[in-house]
Amino acid sequence: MNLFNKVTDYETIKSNFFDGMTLLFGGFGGVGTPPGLIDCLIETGVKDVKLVGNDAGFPWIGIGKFICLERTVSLVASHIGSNPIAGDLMNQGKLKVEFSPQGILMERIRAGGVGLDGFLTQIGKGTKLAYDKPLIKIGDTEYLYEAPITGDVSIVYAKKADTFGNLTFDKTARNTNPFVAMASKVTIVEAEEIVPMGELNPEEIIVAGIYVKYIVPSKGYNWKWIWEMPDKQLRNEPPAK
Amino acid sequence: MNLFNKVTDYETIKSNFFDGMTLLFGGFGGVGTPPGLIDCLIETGVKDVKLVGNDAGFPWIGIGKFICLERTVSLVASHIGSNPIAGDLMNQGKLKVEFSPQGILMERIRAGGVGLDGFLTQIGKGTKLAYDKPLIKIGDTEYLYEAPITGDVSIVYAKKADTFGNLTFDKTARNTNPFVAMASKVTIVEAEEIVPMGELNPEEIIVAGIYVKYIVPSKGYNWKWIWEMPDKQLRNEPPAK
Amino acid sequence: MGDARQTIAKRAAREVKNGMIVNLGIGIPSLVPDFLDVSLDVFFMAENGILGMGPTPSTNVDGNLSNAAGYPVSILPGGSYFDSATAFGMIRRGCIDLSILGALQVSEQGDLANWIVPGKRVPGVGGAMELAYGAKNLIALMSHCEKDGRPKIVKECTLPITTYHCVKKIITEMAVFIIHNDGLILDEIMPGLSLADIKNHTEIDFTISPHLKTTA
Amino acid sequence: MGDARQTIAKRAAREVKNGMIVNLGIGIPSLVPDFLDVSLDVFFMAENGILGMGPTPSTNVDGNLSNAAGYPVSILPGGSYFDSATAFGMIRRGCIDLSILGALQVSEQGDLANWIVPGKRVPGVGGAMELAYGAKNLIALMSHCEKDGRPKIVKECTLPITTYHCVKKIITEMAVFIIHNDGLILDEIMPGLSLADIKNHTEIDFTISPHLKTTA
Repeated sequence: MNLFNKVTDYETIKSNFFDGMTLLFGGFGGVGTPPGLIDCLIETGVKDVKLVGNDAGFPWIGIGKFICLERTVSLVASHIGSNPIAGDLMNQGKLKVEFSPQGILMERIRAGGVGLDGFLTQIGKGTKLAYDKPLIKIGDTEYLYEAPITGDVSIVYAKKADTFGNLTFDKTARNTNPFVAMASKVTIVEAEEIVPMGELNPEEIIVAGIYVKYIVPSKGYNWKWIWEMPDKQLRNEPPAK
Repeated sequence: MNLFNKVTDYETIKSNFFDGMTLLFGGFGGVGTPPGLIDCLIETGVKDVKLVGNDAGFPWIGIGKFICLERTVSLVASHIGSNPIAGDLMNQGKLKVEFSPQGILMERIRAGGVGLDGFLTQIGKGTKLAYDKPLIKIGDTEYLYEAPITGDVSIVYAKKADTFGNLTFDKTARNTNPFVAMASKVTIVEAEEIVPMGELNPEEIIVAGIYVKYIVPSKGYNWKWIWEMPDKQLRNEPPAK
Repeated sequence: MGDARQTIAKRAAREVKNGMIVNLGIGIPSLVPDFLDVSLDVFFMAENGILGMGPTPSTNVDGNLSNAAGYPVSILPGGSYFDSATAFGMIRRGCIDLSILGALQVSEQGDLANWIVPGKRVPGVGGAMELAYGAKNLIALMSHCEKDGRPKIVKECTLPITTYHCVKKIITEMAVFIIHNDGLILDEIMPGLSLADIKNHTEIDFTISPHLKTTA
Repeated sequence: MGDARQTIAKRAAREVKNGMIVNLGIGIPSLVPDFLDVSLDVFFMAENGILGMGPTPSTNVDGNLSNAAGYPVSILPGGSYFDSATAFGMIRRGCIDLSILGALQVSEQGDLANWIVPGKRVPGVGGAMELAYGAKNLIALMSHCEKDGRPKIVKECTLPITTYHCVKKIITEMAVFIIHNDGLILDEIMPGLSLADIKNHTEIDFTISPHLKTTA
């Protein structure tokens, strides 16, 4: 099925990134964030990006590398604690941050990805994180309405992809990737390994290729993990180039 | 981890079924409905059961075997077309049937299983299937509110279970089972094969054992599928004993 | 109606194009694969939880590998299994290029009625509402009239509605209609029939496509 | 505070019982495994998507096998991987027997504040709200007072609330308090401290458990 071959290269996918786009990124503390696609995103020079993802990464890991460049206008995330530069940008008014409870954020992205029009929960009710979310009364109880999230582009890190875009993931690098992969108009996958259709066991496919538009081969992580850093002092700063 | 051994036998699990219980059953047209647990349910003699599942099975397949015994007060399902006896009982006023769009029903069960308080959709709006579901206005659009579904007991069919209750499924027999497994106080799994903890690849586990209370070994399907029936005339009647 | 069903399915098969993700309903739509160009790369999905369904196997039939109607199928290379909630996520999200559904009535606005004949037939709605909501293109297949001659293409559906404004095209054993914002457009006439035949058997008004042709 | 953190974690470890499913927050809770009875059968889960976490591996460290803080872990037999949405489904559904979280303030009603110090520290809420909502039991660990002596066990939280009425027990380096409908109950005093010490360092009123004991 050649028609279903979605494998391409980094240069080709650059045109999918545009100023002002809403970008959903997979990953959790940088684990499972596609390193090659982050660099590709940085190279395009796009700005005014609206980001949605679990967290702000670290300054030299994951989406953090991009956030530090001050080309992001807003971020929806559950925390930014591991990226002090993101906190500084927020406090300086250069980055608008909407905090969402982590699991609620995952469900908002899932709702977008599966075509539901939002959901109700009591989580966050009465707290600052309720923002101006509508309160919906069902029976005698009031619930927060959580809106679905969709993006223009999703970037995803997979263990294996076949040429149709069927995906498997690697251990806890799965994390937010499966639903991020479903929630944008254009989903781009960076895969550690690309295999022909029919090579993946159909029972083990976590995301069906139906959601994937482009696949690029990964060169692996190109950052040091925080636990690889020799000096705790260094952990809040990018490692020497 | 002996503490995590949930394997038991059919006699022992019978006490979990009770008159008036809400029972969620896995399966889609009988495929993936646990045959041994259906027989076990029938043997207990429980009545006034409130059923929730994709469909009414066939008169001799899946949940259909139980429905034909007239010990069910209500059924939430997406269709009952394959079980004319269910249709007759409904028309006679002996069985209350709430029809739900199929995917919406799946999501209602999922919402119950993952602890969300319902969701909004436009699917079914303005149709008879809206029943008296609340209409919620967000912005300029009205949506139907779909409530979560939870049960007292869920019965599930798995390919493999380890003794902790981690589950894998077999091809399209997966269908509704994963979320049915999450949505009740007590989840009972009938597994084709029971293996020690550590035998299943942690990447391939579809339902984590955290949701499972009991596991019983399956003796396999004990009914003929409709496509195995020799005579089309027979298809609406149970096969000869 | 045997021949009519074949006629409808054969014409509907021509709507299936290379590279499409397709969902087929029960009834006449299930006959569509019999008429497909085998050179096409197409993935059929089913609501129970499979993408990439292949033909019914001749040997090693497996009760746990079936379509949404419970009949045995196979799986193609690149196919996958998933749960039914995920299947409907794909459907609502717009991943299905083409949904071909059987119908009881279709209105000139594209309203679809196909889930219940009150007091008579109670199949239930199944996944039709989601398919009608989410599929990029929805084609309804049905006989042109009831056995007693009553119309099934109607101004307003008298049967309970499955989904409003969803059908884009109607294929019957007599004709192909396109449903447009302005109403019904006759686009094709089946071989051997005349425009007068269609008019005689269609109760409501329709316009005639400038490209009106005889179905090949 | 080094010793205090150890004292708190050691006492918290005794809350972990055989057969439990446990979630540990970042900070002091992450030290709890160091003090666990190794004979216990316990499954630790993390929000990123793992159940059955084992200790940090000494060799073959894998960046793609980590806890919610991003640090390497291993997986025990019977463990599984899943996506983060599924992880939070487990949490909201009440599958977690025990959640041990760090805290900035806890009120006598069990209100938890642990996600932001406005203008100073902005970590963000992470999964704390869901854990507080869904876990069967929630224990808050924190130093008894701020470095400047200001109380952290308070009548009303002055920091933004994470979740109201969720904390069941507070463990500090000085004492263990149970939060009851009627207010705070002092249940244990750490070795070497007196009731007067606790009273001197606790601003709000509390009752004294009839079973008051010194922490073993």
